[in-house]
Amino acid sequence: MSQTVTPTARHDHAEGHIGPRTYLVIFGALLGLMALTIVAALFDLGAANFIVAMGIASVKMVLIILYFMHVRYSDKLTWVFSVAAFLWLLILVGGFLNDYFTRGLVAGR
Amino acid sequence: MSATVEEPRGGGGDGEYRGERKNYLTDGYGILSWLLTTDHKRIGLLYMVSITIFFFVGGAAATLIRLELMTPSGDIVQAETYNKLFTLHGVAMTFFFLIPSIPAVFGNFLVPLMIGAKDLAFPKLNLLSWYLYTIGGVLAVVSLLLGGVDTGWTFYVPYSTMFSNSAVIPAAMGAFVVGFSSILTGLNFIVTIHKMRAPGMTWFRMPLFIWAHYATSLIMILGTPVVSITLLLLALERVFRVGIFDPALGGDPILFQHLFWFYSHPAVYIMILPGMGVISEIVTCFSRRPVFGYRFMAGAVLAIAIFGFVVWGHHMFVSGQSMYGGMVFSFLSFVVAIPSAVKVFNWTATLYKGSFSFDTPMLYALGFIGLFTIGGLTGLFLASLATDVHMHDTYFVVAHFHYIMVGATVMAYLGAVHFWWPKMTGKMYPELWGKLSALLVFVGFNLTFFPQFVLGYLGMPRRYYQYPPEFQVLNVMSTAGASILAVGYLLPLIYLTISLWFERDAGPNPWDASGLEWETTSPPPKFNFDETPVVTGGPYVYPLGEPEGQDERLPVEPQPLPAGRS
Amino acid sequence: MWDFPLFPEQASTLAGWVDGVFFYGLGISVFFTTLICFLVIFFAVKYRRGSRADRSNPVTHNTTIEVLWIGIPLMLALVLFFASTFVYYHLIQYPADSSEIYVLGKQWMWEIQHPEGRREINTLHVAVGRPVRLTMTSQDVIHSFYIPAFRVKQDVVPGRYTSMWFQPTKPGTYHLFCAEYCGTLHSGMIGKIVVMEPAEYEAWLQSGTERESMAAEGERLFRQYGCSGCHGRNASVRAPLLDGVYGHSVALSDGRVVKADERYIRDSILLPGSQVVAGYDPVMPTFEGHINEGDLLKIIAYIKSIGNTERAGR
Amino acid sequence: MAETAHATATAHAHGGGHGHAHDPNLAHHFEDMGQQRTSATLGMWAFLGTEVMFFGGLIGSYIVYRFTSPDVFGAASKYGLNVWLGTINTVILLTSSLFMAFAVHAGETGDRKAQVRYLLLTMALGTLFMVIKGFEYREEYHEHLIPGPHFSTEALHLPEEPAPPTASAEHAHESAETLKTASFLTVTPVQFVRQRAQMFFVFYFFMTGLHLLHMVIGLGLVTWVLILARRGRFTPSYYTPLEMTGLYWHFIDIVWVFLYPLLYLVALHK
Repeated sequence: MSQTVTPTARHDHAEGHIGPRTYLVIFGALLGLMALTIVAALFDLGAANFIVAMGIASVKMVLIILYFMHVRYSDKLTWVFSVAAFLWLLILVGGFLNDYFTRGLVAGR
Repeated sequence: MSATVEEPRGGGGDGEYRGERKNYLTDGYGILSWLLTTDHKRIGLLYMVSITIFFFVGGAAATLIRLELMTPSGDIVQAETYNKLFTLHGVAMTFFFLIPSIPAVFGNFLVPLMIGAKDLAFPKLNLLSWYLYTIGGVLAVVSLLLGGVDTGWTFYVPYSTMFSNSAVIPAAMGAFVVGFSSILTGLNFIVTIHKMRAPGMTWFRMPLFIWAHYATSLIMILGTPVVSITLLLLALERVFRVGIFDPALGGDPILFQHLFWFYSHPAVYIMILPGMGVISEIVTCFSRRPVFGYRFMAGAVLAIAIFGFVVWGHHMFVSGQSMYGGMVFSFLSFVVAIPSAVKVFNWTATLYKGSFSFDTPMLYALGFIGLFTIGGLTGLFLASLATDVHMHDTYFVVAHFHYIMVGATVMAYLGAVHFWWPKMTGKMYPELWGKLSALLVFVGFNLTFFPQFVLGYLGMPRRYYQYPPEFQVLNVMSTAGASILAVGYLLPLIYLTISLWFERDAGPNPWDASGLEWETTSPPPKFNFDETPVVTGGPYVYPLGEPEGQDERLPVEPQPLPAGRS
Repeated sequence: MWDFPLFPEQASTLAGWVDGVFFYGLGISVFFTTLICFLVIFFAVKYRRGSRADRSNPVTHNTTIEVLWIGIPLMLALVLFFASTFVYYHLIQYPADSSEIYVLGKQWMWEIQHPEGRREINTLHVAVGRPVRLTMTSQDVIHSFYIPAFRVKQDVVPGRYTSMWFQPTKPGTYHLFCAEYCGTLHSGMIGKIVVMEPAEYEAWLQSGTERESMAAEGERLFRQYGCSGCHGRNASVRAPLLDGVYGHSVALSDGRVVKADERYIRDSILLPGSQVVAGYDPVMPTFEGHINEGDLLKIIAYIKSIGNTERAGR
Repeated sequence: MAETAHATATAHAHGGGHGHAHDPNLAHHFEDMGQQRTSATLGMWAFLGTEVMFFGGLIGSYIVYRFTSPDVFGAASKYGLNVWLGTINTVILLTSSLFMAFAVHAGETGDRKAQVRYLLLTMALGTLFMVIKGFEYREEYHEHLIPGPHFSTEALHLPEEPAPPTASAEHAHESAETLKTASFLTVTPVQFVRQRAQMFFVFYFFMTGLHLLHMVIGLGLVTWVLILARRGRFTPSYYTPLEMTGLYWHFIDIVWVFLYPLLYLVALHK
């Protein structure tokens, strides 16, 4: 854990600096991924459509978090907190689908 | 806590006040100094006053309910009034007393003190949290004045959206707003505990009180938003008759239960975890021994917080949830029971080879351990599928969660009030009265709620205004217990208020307890410590046994223990 | 003096199993509670301040004992889990030969319909030794059909069918409660389950003279709502005859061929425009909102009952 | 709203630094600027965690209903929503995120004029996003797609009677799913389809409405930070309010990144 007693941590992502050029590269990637998700939606993959769309959206999210939100070079704590909420979202959705997908399997239950 | 805090140099500190140093109570006068304070200690006291009001509002409703249930047929109130009473009891107690009780009062007051910080990370947010609590409280009172809400504190759809013609919206919005107050409190604690610990205080040198509040804050910020969106959807559906829950609109009422219990089960861990933190402090202090298995206790607290999020389905075994869904939730519910068991065993092991003095806080703590064990073990029946089919929505469930919430959390809260009263007010409480109230609460509680276990297995459903005559004897016993319990709760209100004026002054450390909060004066100065303390050892420095955190490899040379510590 | 019960009756095949799981759990609880309370009191007395007990080298952490008191409770808990889930599985799986009874929960009463036509309010007569399966739905809010003596309970959710089953083993009268809060008279929504000998039960079923079977009652409603005006044998309006329709395939005007099952009849009553029989014009008015749930079931039962007469062409 | 107060309170935490504080922006209860900044960042991330769970409840419910009536949601999305406007909005929001990143970068380097320029650009794009959203809502209003008494489904070419399982293989698995759920319900499949179509629009208006509300709060924050930037309050050692507003803005963008495929791309292939 970051020790508060050490001298003021100079800008904590001094070692890896994100310049405007990186932002443009990431921006391009985001637009590309958006195009990809539209193209992917044109094919009828059944239930997989949803998984592919969410996968691409998650990649876009990770890019935004890492580079636009400077988590790439910040301390471990920020990593944990930026990931934790999305894990809890999976718990929520997992619990729902665990009930809804197995509803019809046993008559009347 | 062995910490090097030199005696404050003469007049160097803040100005003198009537011959003794100014403290947070005397550092500003007038109503505005209280209503606009950003001092975490004052906000703690503001919360104490507000939740005590709601405790007695809920308590009054409970008294009326117990009186009504003395007779099989409804005699004192009509059916819908009874429904409004148990809903008021539920909403007032869970949202407005149990969830904020220990975190908002003692967490606010003690977290900065115990980790050697001057204040919480976001003081203004802390004040906003109290104002949000007050606004939520006003909304709840408005719903009471508009005729009360009769949906039960769970607001189940479609009754709450389409069929109840009581003041559901103000109550739901009150719970919505008070949810944000709890989010802000959790946010403050997490950042403070991570970033503002005193030099030398590594994670394994923090008191378990801080671990408990850290775990509680995790639940607060990850669970509460889900109930906020659920209450918003409920209000949308009730007002605009358009929504996603009501079957007449193609929705599924069981989805509301999923969303509601996703928060409300972790919420019961919000209610119990801070109590566990308090008990670890009290038990170690009064048995003069460090806690047994510190790291397992800290790990158990986090395990409860995290596992608490995957078990909510055990509230819905008979609600139409699929069989396989039920089995998964049942298995996970058994796993979440284990950390609580570990904590109880560790507290009991802490008592081994201790040296006890049975002051009021210790009586409350020992009561907590006994009653929490019964509460926890009866939870096993409700986590197992076959028995839950029989016992769901009966008085067995009522007895189970009252053993945890009233038997454990309220006793821990009262223990904390007595334990830190000298630190907060600088005054001692009358010991004899304290012991009497602890005894009354213990006896009254057991007489009230143990018969309800038997009633539950007999099949008496909850929220019943009338019941078959053969259940009457057990209900009369329960009401008798409730009257003793009521006296047990009124006593502390009286003698603690009186103690503010007529009791003797308590020194900085009346219990000779170990902890940073006991290193400063009581009541503490505005910024807690004159010099930020440097922590050199483990959390529970007591004569009988050597605390675990002592062998930390930090290169800080061991400080000689300040003289005079027994 | 001791006139109040402390333990519920066991009146169904699975009640004993559920009580078995309960007693196993009770055993664990009593053991651990007495262990903890005894230790707390024993330590409190032995090590009270000033007592000359031996307090040399007190231990503050011991990983092996920690692992022990994580493992053992976990084992005990898992045994309880498997036992309980095994019993739960049997609580859910209804035997094939169980007789079916319809239950309609509505605000503050239970409407129970036997397929043989008997209808009851807040009481359910069943024969001892015969498995019974309840198919339940609610007309307004969530209720919960709960019979403590049989250890069974199932929420009755509006908008869908839920079901439960039991097999009574002891004749007698048992409590029926509504266990899910459903409004003002939630505590009034109670009733009786009367378990009778099979012979007695058959007599009771037939004795309901004025209670003709569901189909007969359906026929009365068939005339009352004016269906016979068009679908009757000597009707003036040109509409499809319903004799011998149920169970057979029907050609629709848009070329599709569908089987005339319960759903088809129900849709034809509530939304006739959506499936018009080939060769007829869509003149039938919708009955949505005019016929309640109970009557609809009876009319369907009636059309089912005339389904097996030979097709009278029109 | 709590969010505004939160971010402003974090930024106002600097209060009057008295006594030993050397930097005027250091709050009294923090040891040094590093601690204050990391505390503010952690506080913001924890707050964004609550926002994720806030939207999460909604998205979880939407996913449940989408899987239990896939073809109805597919038709409602394909015929009810305008995919092009949705796509343009996504591009706008991604670009505004880019400009916000430049603004925060300008904050790091202390380039005051660049901060003001990029913040203005971000606000402009944010407002444009809301204007386009307004047009979409107007379009849906005219097609009577707003849930309520006037909701009508003829614009949606809904599968009138979900083809029974024997229907063509292409739709078999989806309509079977709907039928399985419908057969559970005591409501007729026809009613069920109409109700679920209306529910799609309940989700659509609630989710995009909530997103717009957060957008308005975000624009409010950007305006406030713009005023501070114009007064030159941000130095390379203290630009926390700007960074917090940036984090919040990027979060709003992430929410839209998920809403766009969830709502607009449900059944583009149909």
